[in-house]
Amino acid sequence: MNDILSILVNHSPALIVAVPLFGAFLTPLVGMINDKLRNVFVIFITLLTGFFAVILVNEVFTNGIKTYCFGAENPSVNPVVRIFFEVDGMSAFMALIAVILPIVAVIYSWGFAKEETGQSKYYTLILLMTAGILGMVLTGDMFNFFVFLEITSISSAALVAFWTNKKNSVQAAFKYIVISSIGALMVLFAIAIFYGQYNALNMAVIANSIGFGFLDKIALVVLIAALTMKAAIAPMHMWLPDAYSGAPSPVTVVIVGTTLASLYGVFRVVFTIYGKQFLTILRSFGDFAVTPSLIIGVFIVVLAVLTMIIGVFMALKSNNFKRMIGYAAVAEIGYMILAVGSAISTYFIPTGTTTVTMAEHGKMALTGGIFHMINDALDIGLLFLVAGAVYYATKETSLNKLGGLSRKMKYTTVFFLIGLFAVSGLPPMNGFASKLIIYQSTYQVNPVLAIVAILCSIMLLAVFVKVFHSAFLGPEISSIKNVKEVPRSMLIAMGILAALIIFFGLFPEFVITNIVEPAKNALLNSSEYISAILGGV
Amino acid sequence: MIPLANPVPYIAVIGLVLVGLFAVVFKRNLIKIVIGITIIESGVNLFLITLGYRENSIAPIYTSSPGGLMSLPVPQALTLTSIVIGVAVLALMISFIVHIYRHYNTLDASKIRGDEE
Amino acid sequence: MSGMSKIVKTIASLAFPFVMIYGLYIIAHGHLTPGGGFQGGAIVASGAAMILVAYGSVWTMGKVKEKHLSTLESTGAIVFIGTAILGLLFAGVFFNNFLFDSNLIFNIVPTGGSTVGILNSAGTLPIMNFAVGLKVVAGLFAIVLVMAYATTKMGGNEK
Amino acid sequence: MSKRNFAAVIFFTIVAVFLFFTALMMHPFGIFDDNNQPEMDDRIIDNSQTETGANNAVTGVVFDYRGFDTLGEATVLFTAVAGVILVFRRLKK
Repeated sequence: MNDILSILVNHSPALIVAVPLFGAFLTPLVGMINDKLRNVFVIFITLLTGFFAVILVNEVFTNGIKTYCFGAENPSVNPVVRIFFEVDGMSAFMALIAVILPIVAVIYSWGFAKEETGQSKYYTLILLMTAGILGMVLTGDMFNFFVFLEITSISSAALVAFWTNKKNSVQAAFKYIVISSIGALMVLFAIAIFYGQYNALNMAVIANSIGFGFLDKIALVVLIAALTMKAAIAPMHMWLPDAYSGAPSPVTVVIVGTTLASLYGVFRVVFTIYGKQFLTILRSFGDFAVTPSLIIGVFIVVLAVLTMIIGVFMALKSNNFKRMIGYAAVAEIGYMILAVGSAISTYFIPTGTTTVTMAEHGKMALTGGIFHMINDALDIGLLFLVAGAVYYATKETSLNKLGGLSRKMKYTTVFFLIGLFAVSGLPPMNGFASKLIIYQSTYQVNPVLAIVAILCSIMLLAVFVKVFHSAFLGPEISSIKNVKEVPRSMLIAMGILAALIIFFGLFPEFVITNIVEPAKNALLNSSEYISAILGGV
Repeated sequence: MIPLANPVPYIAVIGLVLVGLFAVVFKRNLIKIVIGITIIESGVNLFLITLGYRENSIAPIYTSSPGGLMSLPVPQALTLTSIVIGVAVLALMISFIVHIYRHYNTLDASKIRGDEE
Repeated sequence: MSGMSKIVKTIASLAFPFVMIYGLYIIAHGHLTPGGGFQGGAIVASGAAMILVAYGSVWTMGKVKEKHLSTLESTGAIVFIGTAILGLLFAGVFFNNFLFDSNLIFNIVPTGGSTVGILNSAGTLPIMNFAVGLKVVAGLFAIVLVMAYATTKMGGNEK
Repeated sequence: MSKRNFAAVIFFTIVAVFLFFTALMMHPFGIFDDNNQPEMDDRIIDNSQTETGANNAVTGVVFDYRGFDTLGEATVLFTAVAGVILVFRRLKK
């Protein structure tokens, strides 16, 4: 028994991607036999993926970075010719997010998509999307990252257009695939530059030999531009509310994962690949040294503030339930990169020019930012599932046509309240835990940032209180008189997310020490990432 | 010192990318935007293949090869992958365009807006 | 599209076997000469697309259902990933070339340098080539067929 | 409208200039000098016959050394086919 388990642990990086892929290839065949069997099969596949993710994450958090080479037991490492998966704390953290969301989405879809045609392809694409996200976050090879990026963007674009009879869905899907294919081509361009210079595709090898010449700067700019485009950071955030609101709700939940995976790509590029170059002093004015980390950090912070403000104001203006949550999702992404940007600009400063406390604040900001990633996935996911439930029951998403739902849909109302508290950062929910850390640490970096962040949170609260008031309270609207509570599977899916939200809110310390801290340490320690491949561990 | 030895292939690559980018940024017809993306993709593929060339080399295939230096195989493999990915993206984009035309009766990007309801 | 003239139909059906054989040759010799599963698959699929253009999508849809193509494609993909998983079972590493150096099929190791090339070599590579070829044929043809059929059936403006 | 066009022209020009300099800074076309040897590719060329059994080094790379990429690529095609069939499906049962 122990033998089998250790074999599974050893091969978990490969199996965690192979299982959803295999399931996706098999789903159309199973779907020809029986619909119910197919649904059970898909849920089984997602749960199996979750199982592998758990044993992999457990292994990584106890024994450090795990590498897996495809195709050979004793691969040559000098030079690296084969594809490696390299799972460090950050990848493991992202893998956890990437397996929770599809499980919820698939359970929810059982009830939600019952009436639709083309369900086999729908489930196939959800599984492919899962595999793509997992591949993106686990891989240690640049080109492999590009391939999985394309898998996620193609499958999510196809699913955004699931309701082809709706104008909004189709045009959102087109916008989304244009943005993501241009982004992917930019990533490929940067990969070609790396390949031409270092004759390597492995991230650790590139990170080891990277300099900071003109071509490296171009590659950095291209990579950051491409991945921020895919992560919906302002000014390229416009596709996100469209795509999020156009897609069926369970699909949106998984697309949140793809957005976070692109954000992970930004972190991987900035922290790991260019990590060695952070402290090169480009120019110094007396005591003050300009380093790449400072420039990148300030740049990201500016984008973050822009993203938050745009997201919140557009959410205030909007009058559609799902679009509103979409804009709130944009604002939430702003919080994450605000924290990470301030971490980059303060933590990596050459010794002598800074105090130790500043670096500590940077570290804390990074903790908050990473913790907020998983919280954002859960909060926004829950809100979208609630919006999907409302749509399922009433066939409406416009707030003008909704009202008095709280009497008919008790459970959904409770879940909405939980999501509302979480997304606007009120205690006892998880959003409070991570946002508090972000406020505290960014206040030390620059008080203005913290004030903007708090104001945005308050406005988010206002936005969702408005939704609560107009959709769930108030008089019943005659057109939606005979509304019923949604099917049980949808309630279970929302319940899973709500339970996780409350758990994370009640025991933030537990989550931070067990999941977030390893991820943060992995990001800050790029030399470990390099030596796991090159240095014989 | 900028190494100026024969950058013509790279300049051709940049030319292709810029032509594609021009179409994407300035054209309004959706089909033209898609054509632009395809041209950018060809540019990037050409970039990869260009990186794999070695002077006086033969194709990296041993079957009845005359012997001698071989050009680099990895960029060719990468290009192959990227071409197939390009086909896949193109197919999906075209099918979206078919649906967009059914809904809006136009392909002008400035007239295609989602409703804000 | 209700198909083209009789001349086009005749020529297309005459040319189709040759295109098919050429594509199969490209797939089968993928590990020896330029080409492989993708390229050969694309050739066969374009031959099938030629038939589609000549006879029209409605006729073709009557002969080949997209369900069958979907099954075929899934089969190709499963064979491909299955070969990779067999590598895990037999040799202990995902994607291992386990047939190479074994005493089964495709097991001849060429001596280094310029050789004539032996078809029975390269381990799992020919199997993967065929799997990918099957997948590409079914996939590309399914895309073309579905698009052609949908646009003829529903016309331009119908919602 | 013209303001937007103006911004686009500026953006396009900046990109063009930077890309042009990128082209000039790449290593010389087709020439690999001593400190710029393609180690990874040379290793593949030298060993692909004995390690994979394939005479065609490119196929060796595609299906053996970088076989996982090819799985991803096949998956991309599978995804696109599934997407196209999904988009053109009948909406009513």
